[in-house]
Amino acid sequence: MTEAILSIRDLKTHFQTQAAGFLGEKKVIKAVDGVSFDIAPGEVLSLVGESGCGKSTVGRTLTHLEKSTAGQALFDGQDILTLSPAQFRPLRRDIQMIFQDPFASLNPRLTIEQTLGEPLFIHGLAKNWAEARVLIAETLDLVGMAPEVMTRHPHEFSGGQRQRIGIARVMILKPKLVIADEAVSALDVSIQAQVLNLIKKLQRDSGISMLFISHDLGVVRHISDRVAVMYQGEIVEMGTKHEIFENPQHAYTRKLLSAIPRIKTRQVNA
Amino acid sequence: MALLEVENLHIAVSVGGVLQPVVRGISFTVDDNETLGIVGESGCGKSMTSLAIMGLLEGTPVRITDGSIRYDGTELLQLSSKQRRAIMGNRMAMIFQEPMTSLNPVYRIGDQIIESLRQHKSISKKAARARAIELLDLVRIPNPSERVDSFPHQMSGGQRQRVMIAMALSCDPKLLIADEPTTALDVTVQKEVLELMSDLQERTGTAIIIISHDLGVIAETCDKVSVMYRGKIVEAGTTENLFERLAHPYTRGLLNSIPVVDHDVEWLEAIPGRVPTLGEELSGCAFHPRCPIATGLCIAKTPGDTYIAGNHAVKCHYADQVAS
Amino acid sequence: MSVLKLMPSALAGRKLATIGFLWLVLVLLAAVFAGVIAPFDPLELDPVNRLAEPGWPHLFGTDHFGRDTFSRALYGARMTVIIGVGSVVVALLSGGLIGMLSAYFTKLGHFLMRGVDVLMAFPALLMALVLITLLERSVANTIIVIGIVYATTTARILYGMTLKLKNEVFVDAAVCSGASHRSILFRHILPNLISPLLVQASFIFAFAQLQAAALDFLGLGLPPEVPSWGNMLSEERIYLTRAPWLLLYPGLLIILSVFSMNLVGDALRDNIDPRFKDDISGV
Amino acid sequence: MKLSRAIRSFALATALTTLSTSVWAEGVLRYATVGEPPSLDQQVITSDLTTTIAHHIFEGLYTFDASNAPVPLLASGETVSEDGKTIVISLRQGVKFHNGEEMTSADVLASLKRWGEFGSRGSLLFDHVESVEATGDYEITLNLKEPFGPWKNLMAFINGGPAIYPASVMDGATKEPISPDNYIGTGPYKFGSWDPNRKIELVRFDDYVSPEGEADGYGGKRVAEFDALNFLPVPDAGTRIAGLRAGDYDYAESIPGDLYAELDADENVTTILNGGPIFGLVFMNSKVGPLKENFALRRAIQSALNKTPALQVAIGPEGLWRANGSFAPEGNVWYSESGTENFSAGKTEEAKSAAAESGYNGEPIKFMVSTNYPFHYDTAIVYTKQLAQAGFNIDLQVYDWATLIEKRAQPDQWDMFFTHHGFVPDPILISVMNDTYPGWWATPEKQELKNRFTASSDEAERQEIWSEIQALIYEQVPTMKTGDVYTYNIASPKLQGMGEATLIWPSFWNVSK
Amino acid sequence: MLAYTAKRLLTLIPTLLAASALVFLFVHLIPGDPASILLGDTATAEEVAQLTREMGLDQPLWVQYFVWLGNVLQGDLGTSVFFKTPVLSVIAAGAETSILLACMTMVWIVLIGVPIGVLSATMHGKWVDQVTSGGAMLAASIPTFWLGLYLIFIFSVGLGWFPSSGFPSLSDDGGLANLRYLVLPSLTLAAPNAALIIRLVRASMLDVAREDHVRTARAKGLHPANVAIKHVFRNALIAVAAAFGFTFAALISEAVVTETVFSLPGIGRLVVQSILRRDYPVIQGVILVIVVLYMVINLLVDLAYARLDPRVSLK
Repeated sequence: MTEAILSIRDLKTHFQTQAAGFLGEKKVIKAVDGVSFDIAPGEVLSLVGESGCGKSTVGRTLTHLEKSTAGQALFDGQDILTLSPAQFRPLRRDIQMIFQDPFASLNPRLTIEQTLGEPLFIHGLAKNWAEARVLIAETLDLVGMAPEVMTRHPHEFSGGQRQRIGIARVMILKPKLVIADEAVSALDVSIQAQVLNLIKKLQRDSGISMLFISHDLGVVRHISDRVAVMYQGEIVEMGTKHEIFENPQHAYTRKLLSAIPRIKTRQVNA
Repeated sequence: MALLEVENLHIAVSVGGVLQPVVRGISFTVDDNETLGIVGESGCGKSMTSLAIMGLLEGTPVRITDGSIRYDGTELLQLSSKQRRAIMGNRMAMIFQEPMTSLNPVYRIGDQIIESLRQHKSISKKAARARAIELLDLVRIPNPSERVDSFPHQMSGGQRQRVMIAMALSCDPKLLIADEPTTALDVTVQKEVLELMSDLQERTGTAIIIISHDLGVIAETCDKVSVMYRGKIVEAGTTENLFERLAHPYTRGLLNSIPVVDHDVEWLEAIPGRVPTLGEELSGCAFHPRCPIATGLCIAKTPGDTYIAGNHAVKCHYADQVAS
Repeated sequence: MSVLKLMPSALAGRKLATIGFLWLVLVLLAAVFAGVIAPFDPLELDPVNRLAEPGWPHLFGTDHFGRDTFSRALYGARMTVIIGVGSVVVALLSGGLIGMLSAYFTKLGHFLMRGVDVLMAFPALLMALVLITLLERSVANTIIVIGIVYATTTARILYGMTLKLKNEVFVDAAVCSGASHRSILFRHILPNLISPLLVQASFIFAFAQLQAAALDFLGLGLPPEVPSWGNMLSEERIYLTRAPWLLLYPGLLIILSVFSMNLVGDALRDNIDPRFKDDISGV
Repeated sequence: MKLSRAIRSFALATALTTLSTSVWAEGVLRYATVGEPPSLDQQVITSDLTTTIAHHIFEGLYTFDASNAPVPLLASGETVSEDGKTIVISLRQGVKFHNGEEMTSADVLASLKRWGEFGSRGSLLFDHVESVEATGDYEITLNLKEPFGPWKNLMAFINGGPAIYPASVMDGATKEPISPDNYIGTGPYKFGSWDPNRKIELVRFDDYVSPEGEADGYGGKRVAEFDALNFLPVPDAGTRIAGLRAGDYDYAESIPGDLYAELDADENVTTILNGGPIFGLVFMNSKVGPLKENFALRRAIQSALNKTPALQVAIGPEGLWRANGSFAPEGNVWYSESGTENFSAGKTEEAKSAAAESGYNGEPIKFMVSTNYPFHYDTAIVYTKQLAQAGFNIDLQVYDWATLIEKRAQPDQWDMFFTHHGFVPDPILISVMNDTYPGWWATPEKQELKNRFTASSDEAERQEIWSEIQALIYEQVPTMKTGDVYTYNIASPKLQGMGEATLIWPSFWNVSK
Repeated sequence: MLAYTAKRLLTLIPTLLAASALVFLFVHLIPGDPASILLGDTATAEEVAQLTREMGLDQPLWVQYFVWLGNVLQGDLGTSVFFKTPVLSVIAAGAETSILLACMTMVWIVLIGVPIGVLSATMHGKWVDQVTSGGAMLAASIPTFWLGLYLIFIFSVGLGWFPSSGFPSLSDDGGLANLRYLVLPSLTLAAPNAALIIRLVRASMLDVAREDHVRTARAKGLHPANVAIKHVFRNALIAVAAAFGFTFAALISEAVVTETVFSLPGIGRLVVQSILRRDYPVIQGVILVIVVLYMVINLLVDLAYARLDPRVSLK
């Protein structure tokens, strides 16, 4: 295996619940409790598991949306967990995140142009709006949208379109690593397929590494190179897609796989 | 005569004083001991249909504009609200999508089951409580005599959905409507709940309508399937027949869109375009803008039912082509 | 932009609220053009014509100084607007900033919000009385005192609203884009607060009028020589039987204006992002 | 059926309430006051409200009859030596304090001593007293430094005056008012309770020993007819009136003049005028500021004012005020017209030029007024208008009373302030005569006249000197009188024995209902 | 629950300390002093200074504060400058009126506000709802003193149904019947507050009515009235309970205006009068007591939450 672009060792993220009053007792929730994995350049690793298993927290910790409690996360050889917010900011260009809910992840008060332009200016990829618009138009084209949509607000788009815009916001920075947190879960099946295809295509074309977080085993099988199954804050099984889906070792993985309802039908798309 | 007969049902929602059609004339029947699955994407009108059958549209901006719903031969749409309430929760019961919020958080679950029981049966409090414990046991809640005094927030989502089922079954209904009963649950829990429902059906012979967006859930649990698109049933038949020969381009596209766990697919065959919005007017077959085989005929003419095999009905001008 | 768009859609189909809005426009016009419309100098004394009944030329009669009540009422509209706008500005600026910063910077917020808690514990009107006695009666001080009273509730409300917004996914997305604190606060969070703030402002405006009138009544509000509706009521209240019009007109003006503002606020609230409905106090 | 039961219980409740109203209201006088007095200690507190309540509890050696002449109360008589420097006062025997002890010269001596040292008006007399001693169980002797005319008036004026307390209460008493458990006097009513904010209750003193003779003013026989007097603070004038009309009070004080005609015509209300008028005073600062020694400027200000419109606005009906420049009302022995031609000139133009001549060039003149008394404020508003018309730059500063009192003690804070003065039977009691009163008027001309005025005990001579002082006041203008105001109170017509008018403070002995 | 209460009470201490220091500072910064007010118009500066010294008011402010604080910690709020009696008893005298007035007002609010609010919510959108919620908003827009003046004019002077002003203690002659003195003031106070409760009950019920569990209740075939009361109102009560608590606390302090109009010997007017006569210990005492009351009510509201809403656990 080639040198990993991201290498996680024994990552722990614990939360303290704030009880009422300053004398209230605090409770610790071990959302992520000792997780290790590597992602190679151009590889898609999926984190799969049921709600509350801590898979989303892993992604949020890696983007500094949550604070890690312990462990190491080497990105390009640098431990990103110990960086201050200011030190981490330039790295955000390389580590981008796609969020689950396309309705909530776009600021309703900003136009598409403003939303997509903001990261360009923050990271100095455009000096003025003329430059920015060229890049925005290119990226919109990449996700299959016309450049005319730039002046519109998010509420004028359907869920699928919004998720495309969300993906555009990520792709416009040409990141090295994308963390996709339930990126297609909120979409209707017919739209989900479009977006999944788009993500897969973009990933292939630009060789981006991806951490794909999902509860949907079908989606995971479709997009991943390797799969890690999480249960109660820990990875219980990790392997290539085929190892996991065709020869699961861990009892929990088997239970998961057997729980999925199947459709007995002719192979319509074969 | 089937237990439930829905005929030419039209439902519209009032938006700023204007009625926008949501369900555009659907018909189906359900019989004792039978499970009907209604499947479709968001906005297709499947939930409205379930609320209309149950009689829960009162006080909402949604109106039934035409059609008939007959339960055991009785026309429900002509009953007084008092007569309607005598059926609701009694001979006909419903469980909902959100087990987290569908139970009243301030009452113990036992009391909520007892309330349902005593609403329709003259039964002492003590007997009702005993029955509630029995029901909890039936839906496989461990320690039912203790859990009967739990509050909803003290239970997991799966357990709450079981409580909902227990409550729905409390008066031995002949029809159970389950609106997205497992959507909010994890797959492992979903499996248990679905198994529970079919076990209970075997025991009681209740007719069940399951509403879901998940083709897999429907395929695995139902005897009959109706596929809805934009307020119409575009394809209906027994599960066996229907999945044997998918005859509507929409159903076919839907199935192809789903990534499966059992084998690899390089690229998903997605349905292009998007689900039409509420107010959008479309002529002919509503699916034509997204349909790979649409022709001028599809734009011009609304397709009627084409029967493929037995009860397998399809609303597509080219159903025979698609099916073969 | 969104503010201006809000009004017509909020008023659509609400007759009472529309009448209320028109009344407020009238009050605003009276406030702006009081100097032009008023037939008399509101401060001009005329002992000979004191306590004159409503009629010509004194439409609303005269008070015990012989001052023209109609002219004073027009200038009172000006005070109404000044007090209302002033209190809203003080409350929203101070309370709003505290609430927003507290929610965003949790450590600072823990400290600041405890301070707000302390202030909340104080009985509002009594505190206003102590403060106004301390600061002396003036228009500015009345505004400050009323503004502070509502600043605490505004801080609480904005604290809650900002906390909700802070947990919105689009804020996470902005953080992931590398946006700075300032940009997140003022570019991503604040614009989403504008319409709930507008609703809150309308309620503060309405209740500030009642608070100001109460302070005037207790003799601890605006300086007595200032023609405000509250002062007019307060100064002439013993004439309830002798010259009933002196109480009736300013009283009705206050009620109408507060009622109108409440109606408009209510209409706005019904039109606002449901996320914030519970937060806005209406008090 | 349910309804009828509701009606029955409502009727029962109504019956109960009406029943209880009549029971408790019978022997009690309910007096609505403007507020609460600072204390009932008569010696140190000069508030009118204090006296209104406290002169039912405490008595002095002398009091005033209906003609405002001093007559004995606790004294039985006195002898004054030829040179006028030794006064021997004999006391009535058998007079009981409310604590049951008999009043003797020891009590009187202790009371006079405390009053002389700490009493509000004590120094006015005791500056002239060499010594005071008890010369017998029922005899007290005053040795004066020089003959001092107003001694008896000062002894009779109970407001801030020498009320007689038991010696035990006076022991250690200072400037600080005595506490309520020491409210022990000799009056027809004794102190009952002070329920803060709610009421002060006086109850009949059954062992009261009344002076002899027909009731005459405050003099003569005193009989406590009520079981109790309740003084209830009702600060809002409208509420006082409404309460009296609704039958909740028997007597309400300080009623706005504008309502006089309406109330006088109301047969459910009796109006009672106060005999002695009060008057507003605008003091000028003799210590600091533009008015300090510029008497010409002061006179210019004085001549700019027309007092009548202010009285019309502040008081209302004609009968309740007089544009009277004399410091004593017409008919009073101290009435004098000297200097009063300048009282209310209202000469705007002359004032303007006079001010210019005096060197005034428009510097601001700070004029302080309080809103606690509506007539102060109303008058000040009119004056400010008039002065502005005459070219004066008046900076009207409106405060609450407590702030004004503090500010006026600081000479650099003000140039003029507004206050009012109660009726006094002797001009020596007028505040402007006090050199240390804010304004600090103490010119040599005043000193000279004041010394002559106090030294004389000849009534005619004193009246003559007073009229010279009044002329000097109009010339140096340490203060400007605003005119006489006849305040009035209202009472329930059920009250018997109130008389037509009040002498100075309302009194409720010999009154019943 | 007990442990929680104790803990909560402990957390009050810093708040109280901050509040007391703030009050002390504000009150003493007000111009004017009690000595000159006591002595009146004729007093000289020397006399005022002398009395100020005798009352200990010439000490540096911080010394006075710590002396006062020390006494407060021993349960002694000091002595009223004006009444010469312990501040605590002065407050207690006012508290009777204030608490009775607040209680009676709460009775009106509950009797009038809650049923109308429920009615308004269940008739949502119908004319009954429009009239009641419009009426409620109108009632909340009336200045209380204006309403009070007219109520006295109509019901006391005109009709003679109720006394106009004042309030003899319940321990005075008349006993419980003295409560009739509070009828008009409590109605005056109730008007705007009941209006707010109506709006709150209505809004909370409409919110709850949208919740999923209400649909469940309706699906059981329950009678709409049963759904409205047992499921909607019961849950809406959680939001309304807090409003009851804080309204009660506010009624005690915010009744100043009403107490002035009706000359009630309550705490609000006591503060206004004490401010006017600069009776520092009383002002400090009252505000401190009200702050404590507010916090206790805050605590009670939280305890009520725990009773009304099983999801809330107190630890």
